[in-house]
Amino acid sequence: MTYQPQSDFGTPAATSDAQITLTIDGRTVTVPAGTSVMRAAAEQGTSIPKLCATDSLSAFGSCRLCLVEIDGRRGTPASCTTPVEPGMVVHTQTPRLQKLRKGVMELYISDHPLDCLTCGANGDCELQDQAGAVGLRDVRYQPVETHLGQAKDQSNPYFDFDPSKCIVCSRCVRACDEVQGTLALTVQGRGFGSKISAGIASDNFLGSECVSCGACVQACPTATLIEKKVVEIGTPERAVVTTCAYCGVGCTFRAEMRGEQLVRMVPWKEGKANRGHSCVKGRFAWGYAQHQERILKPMIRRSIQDPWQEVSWDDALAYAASELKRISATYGKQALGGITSSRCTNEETFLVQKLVRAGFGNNNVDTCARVCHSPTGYGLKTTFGTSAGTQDFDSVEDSDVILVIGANPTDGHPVFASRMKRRLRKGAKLIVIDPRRTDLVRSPHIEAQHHLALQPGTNVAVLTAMAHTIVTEGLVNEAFVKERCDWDEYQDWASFVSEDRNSPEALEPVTKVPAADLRAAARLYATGGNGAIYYGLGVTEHSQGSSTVMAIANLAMATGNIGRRGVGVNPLRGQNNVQGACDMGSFPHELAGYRHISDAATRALFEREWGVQLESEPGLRIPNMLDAATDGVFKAIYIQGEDILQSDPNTHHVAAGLEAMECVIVHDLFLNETANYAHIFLPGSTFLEKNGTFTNAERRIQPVRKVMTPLNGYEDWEVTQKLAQALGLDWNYAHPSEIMDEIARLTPSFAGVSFDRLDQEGSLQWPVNESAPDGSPIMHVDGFVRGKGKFVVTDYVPTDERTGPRYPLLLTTGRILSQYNVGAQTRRTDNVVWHEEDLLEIHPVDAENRGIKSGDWVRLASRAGETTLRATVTERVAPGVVYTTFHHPLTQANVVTTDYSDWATNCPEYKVTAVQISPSNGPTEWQESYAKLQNNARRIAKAEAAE
Amino acid sequence: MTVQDILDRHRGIEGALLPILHDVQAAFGHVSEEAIKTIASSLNLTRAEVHGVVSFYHDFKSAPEGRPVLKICRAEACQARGVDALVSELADNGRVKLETVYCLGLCSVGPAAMTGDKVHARLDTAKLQALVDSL
Amino acid sequence: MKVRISDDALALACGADDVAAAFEAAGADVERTSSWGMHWLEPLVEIDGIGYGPVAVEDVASLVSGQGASVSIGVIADHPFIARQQRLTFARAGKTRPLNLADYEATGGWAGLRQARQLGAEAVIEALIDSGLRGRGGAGFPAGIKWRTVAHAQADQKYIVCNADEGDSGTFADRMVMEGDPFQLIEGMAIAGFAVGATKGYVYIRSEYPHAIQKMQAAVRACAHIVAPFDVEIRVGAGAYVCGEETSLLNSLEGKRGEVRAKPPLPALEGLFGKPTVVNNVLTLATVPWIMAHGAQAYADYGMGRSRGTMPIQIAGNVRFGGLFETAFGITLGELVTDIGGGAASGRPVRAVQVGGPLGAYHPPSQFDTPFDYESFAEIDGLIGHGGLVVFDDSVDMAKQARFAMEFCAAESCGKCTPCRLGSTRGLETLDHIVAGDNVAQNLALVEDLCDTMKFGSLCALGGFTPYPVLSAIKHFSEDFGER
Amino acid sequence: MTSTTDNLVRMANQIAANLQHEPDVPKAVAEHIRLFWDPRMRQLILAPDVSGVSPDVASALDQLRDAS
Repeated sequence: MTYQPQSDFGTPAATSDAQITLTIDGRTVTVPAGTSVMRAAAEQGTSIPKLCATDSLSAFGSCRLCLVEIDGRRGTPASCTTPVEPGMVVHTQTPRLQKLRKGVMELYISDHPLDCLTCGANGDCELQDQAGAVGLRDVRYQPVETHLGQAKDQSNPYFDFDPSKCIVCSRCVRACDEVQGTLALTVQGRGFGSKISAGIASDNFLGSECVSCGACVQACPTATLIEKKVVEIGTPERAVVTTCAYCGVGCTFRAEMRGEQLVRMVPWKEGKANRGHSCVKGRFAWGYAQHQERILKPMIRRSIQDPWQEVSWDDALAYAASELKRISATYGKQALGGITSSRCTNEETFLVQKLVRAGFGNNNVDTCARVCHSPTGYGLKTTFGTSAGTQDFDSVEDSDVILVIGANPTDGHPVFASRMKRRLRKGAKLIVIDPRRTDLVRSPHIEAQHHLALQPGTNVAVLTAMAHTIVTEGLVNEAFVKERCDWDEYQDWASFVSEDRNSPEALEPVTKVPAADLRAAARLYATGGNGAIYYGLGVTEHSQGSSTVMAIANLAMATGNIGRRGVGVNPLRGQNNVQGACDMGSFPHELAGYRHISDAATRALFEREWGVQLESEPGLRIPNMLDAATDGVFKAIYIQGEDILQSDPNTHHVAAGLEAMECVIVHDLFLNETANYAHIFLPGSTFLEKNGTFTNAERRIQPVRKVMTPLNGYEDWEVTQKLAQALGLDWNYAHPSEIMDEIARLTPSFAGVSFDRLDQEGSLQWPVNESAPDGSPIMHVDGFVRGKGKFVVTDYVPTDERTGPRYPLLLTTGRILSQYNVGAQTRRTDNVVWHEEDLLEIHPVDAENRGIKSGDWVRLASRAGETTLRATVTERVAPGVVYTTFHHPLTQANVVTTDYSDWATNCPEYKVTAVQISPSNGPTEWQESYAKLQNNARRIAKAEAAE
Repeated sequence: MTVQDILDRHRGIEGALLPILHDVQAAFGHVSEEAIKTIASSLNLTRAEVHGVVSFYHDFKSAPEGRPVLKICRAEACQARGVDALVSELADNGRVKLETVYCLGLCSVGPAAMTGDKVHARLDTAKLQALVDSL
Repeated sequence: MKVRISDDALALACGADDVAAAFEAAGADVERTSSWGMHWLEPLVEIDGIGYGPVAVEDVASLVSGQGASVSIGVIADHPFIARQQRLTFARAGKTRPLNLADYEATGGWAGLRQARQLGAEAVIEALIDSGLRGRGGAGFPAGIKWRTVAHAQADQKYIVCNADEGDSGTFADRMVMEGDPFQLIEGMAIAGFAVGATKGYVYIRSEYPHAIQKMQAAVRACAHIVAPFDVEIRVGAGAYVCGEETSLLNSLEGKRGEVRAKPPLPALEGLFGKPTVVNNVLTLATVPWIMAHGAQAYADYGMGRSRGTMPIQIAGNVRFGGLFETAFGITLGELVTDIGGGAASGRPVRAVQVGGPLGAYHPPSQFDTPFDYESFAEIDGLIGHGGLVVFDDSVDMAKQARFAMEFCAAESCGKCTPCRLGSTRGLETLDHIVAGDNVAQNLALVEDLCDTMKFGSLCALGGFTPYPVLSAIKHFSEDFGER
Repeated sequence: MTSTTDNLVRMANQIAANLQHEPDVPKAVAEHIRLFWDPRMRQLILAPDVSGVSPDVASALDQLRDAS
């Protein structure tokens, strides 16, 4: 198979409903009004030569290759910048045009190295293609001045910039501006001296404002911006479309391969979540998949003091099964449990929960959503009836007011952030509610109308005060509420929020948000047109996480901002498959499709399919499993793709729980921190090595396709199946599509989903069933899933975690663009050049009081524990608030977080910890002893040669 | 006068970048990279954008010019009146920076030149030399 | 004794300030006025209606004592150079103090604005269309049609932008308006704003015109109360010829790189900051008050064919009587160069005249019978552009001029489109090869192909019109390009 | 009482605090515990020696005892 680049229509599709018919080269074509002549021609099958045009960018008209002749018009207009008109008669191939195009190309080539054969882009170069297309055969100029021989900029770890090959088409600059919205590139100088510059003259790519999203590399038509891997390996020869395994945006990529070697990940233009865009993680940070620290052979050890022993798959699985059986027999079946992974596919997740419910015989299954978005499930199910966001990502293009609360999309959901920023640059208004001055508050060409820099932990108070303003100032959309919601519940809620104690003024001492600002923000949201709310873990990871979600839902209902494009309540999901893991029945109290375990009819459905009797009582949640373990009644756990030691709060508590267990089975890519306490290690497979589906934040089910053979031998679902078989279960799935068929049979919202349909349609947004055969981009269109929308009174209940003389500051945590969660993947890529350690952000006043300067080591201590890291002094955080990320295990930010949690779901209160900061000389005692433990736990005795 | 003073003076006007850059160039004789960063952050632009603008326009210099500057019009009307010969005859020891400009709007009385805001016309060899020597 | 001396930049460059100071020192009452436009006479001194020029400081004593006959030109208004003109746009030239509101009022100032306000916006636009006024910046697009497009566009904000980036060599009419009659320009802008519904206007002046900038800033302050609610702001270019192109001018005003924008969208619909915008040249806007005050027909009565009204022609270069000559369209090139301009200042034969600035063609004396109007010049592969004439005598090397055209394009290209960005440099290199006698015939053919690419391939007139001077030089003066 | 039970008491009190606006707070608390707590957790908090629960939780626990 030869390599085929993605098709390119030259200019973006027009969206007009009006259709225009014209004639191009004697053939008629009908396209939407606003379409360019170039695109109309392309849609009809005529490719007009072009270099500066690409359909991800608005027409620019600079290369002058795409000139055409139009009857009745003077000159030779550029087809990319000329919109179609009714009855237009266009000629794209005339002797005059051929001569002009050749003339332009002759100029290009007079300033281009003639090294095609040794060029990294040979065979994948638009300049090369177009030179052929216009029939250029010789260059008559004897150039004196050229741009050849300039030094390359190789500073970026993933791509090179070779100015000698640049044709100054500005596609990179425009991609950075229009697609990514970082505007890190420019054209420097003018005329013949024009050249692309990252940042100012003294910058290189790495030192510039570039965030390495790859949009410029993607846009470059030559080898000027080229992936280092392409230079190293050569151009790809085949491509497989798959879904990114980083965040909840769910970008579609083409994994471009040469043999079994991945050459590059290229964002797929048809991907409905990313629309051809990418970020530094998905685009470039996949090197972990081949990292030398990946564990490829199963390993066991009798005790966690022992070194690991490599064994065969059969031996490992037999040992695991015998241990699980022994423990079940000794302590009772309630002593077993499992954790599904939001990193794994729907099918794999479904199997793990099935293993626990049908194999272990209990409901002790939970998932990492417990520690991130479990309040979303609870809150949105209670108010709207569905545990998911209401919109597709496209919806943001119709928003007039965007309210971002407790989310930092620029870092956490970069590709969606780019789409949001594009809308903001076009004029949508922005409200940011966040204790930290995130990038969104003010970044080039974007400035929030309101930044409510609240005191961490007071989300509910702020939202209630907003509701107070909306209700008492008469801004409620009563028609919507009367038609769509329970009116009595609304009135209860309205009278509650109207109470004086809930006014912005009354709550100002608590929230620290100036009342006038808060009122203005509320008015803007209520009256500014389509209002959309996007939120993240800054909402959920609080003691009132669920209440905050419901308070958000209340606001949306009260203002009628639900049920159409441009509005809605949109959780920005952290991991690639958080939505899917929740959908698949990973929570201990519910089966796939959010049906409570106590519901006999639902249980019966599963029991029939699985041929077992199911427990009707909820099982244990992760923190309760750990409690039970410390109490000596929970003894064995199967953890697929989650590193609870690093990711879960109060590390000491997690460690104690794990240490108390007799059989910890970790199924992962690397010896993670949890594996320090494991007895059995089952090597996992990467998303590149498996088939299945992920479900992103917009409920979009997307295919994950195997692009290479699993290095460890098996896809993760196969390992789970083998474990089940070892336990005596009669599982015989031949392919993940069969698992999805079972999911579809058992889950009404997935009834219409199958691998065949996904292959044909690319993706489907659940619910997909009889009432929504094509899926559901927008939910609650005509009515709420639960019937009437439910207003829930959300009283502000302060967290028990309080500052005091010993711990006077509030710590809040988050993540950064280049690193991902516990960093297991990104730390094993060149992304470390952007963030090699976790830093503590502290306000200048607080730093000054403590004699702390940027770069100093500081001790970060809470009631739960302490750690050390380096400080950076910044006004991004307010006085009294400090911030850090949790990407590095040796910092272990979660040593200091507490086990306070959301009242409804036990989602940990990561975002509020009372701490003290003091100067420090080096690691804490705990960090030192942990480093030792880690070293010990990574000793591996190689398998016998015979194995 | 600091860059910040200049920024404050232009706060709130639309399309403020060129007026700001003119003032910075006038105050400091060039637009430094530090100034670019300050301006970018104040106008909520990227430093790349400001750099692109600064480098586009010939009036903005990246480094200060220590020497006195004489701008000589070398456009057609002054060519027709012999400016090329005039310049080639000029005894120039490099003490004065000779800059080419294209047209000062004095096309009927060329060759013409400008020093600061002062314009000079009907230059001949002697007058031009005198002008250079006076700087 | 009342003495009137111009304070426009050209007069100053010729020493007017020193002369004025000398008069003052001698006790004369000196009044600084605009320039009559007879540049060979600057500094021109007017004493009781009689002109003297050029006046040097040494002449002042004798003039004060009433013995300046040696430099007397008689009654200025009767001078043939003035008497032959039809001055509408330059009616006040030489007669008023540029920043004196009383002088402006007294000479019919603000009558056009009053009339426009009385007529109403629609009627103003109709009148402008009827007058036949075409954009004087070079493109020659009917001004009234542009205004109508902007007037009909729906937007919360519209703009009037005056293009005062007069960069063509051989032109200075815009400068003379701004320095000599700034209120007239502001009045024209205010009328435009009234007609299309814009309350904000910008004048974009090139930085090479410091005197025009100062005068316009002062004038804007002085008449703000008269043109209100219309508000005018002066902005200064930064050394980029290409910013005379309207879309790059808009980018520059927005604080961006002065790169040319592709059209559509037209600036009339999506112009400054994306809003509907009238972009007109200084002369266009400065002519509007006269049309409003005297009626569309009175203006349309001047001119020929589709070129209606008068054109302020600028006679420059190697010419005896250089200056500003406003006349109805239709006068021949030969009349302008020989009769009015008096031939080459050097006294040698005229060999070539470049009309329309650096992007205009070089015309040999054999084309001197061409009438000065848009269409006639288009027919001979030329353009009148902004109305500038640069006269060369027979010492000119036309290969050098052709090369300069490419060099100028290379120096001033914005760099956006390929034909201009790369073509101009390749063009000057190839012309160098030709001059060096290297493959002359093939290289001349290559230059012609390149010119074709630039002419039809370029995004704007800078690259698109550079072939005019190059090809006309090759065509009419082939003997300068070596052996074929 | 174990540390686990302390934790459960804190959780139950927190649930009650957040359900204050329910028409019948003890009933709502009991329902929440029934739906989301595993049997062992319920059993621990229903133990006779448990102290520190708020009045609403106390009556919720009574309701749970009655139901089982």
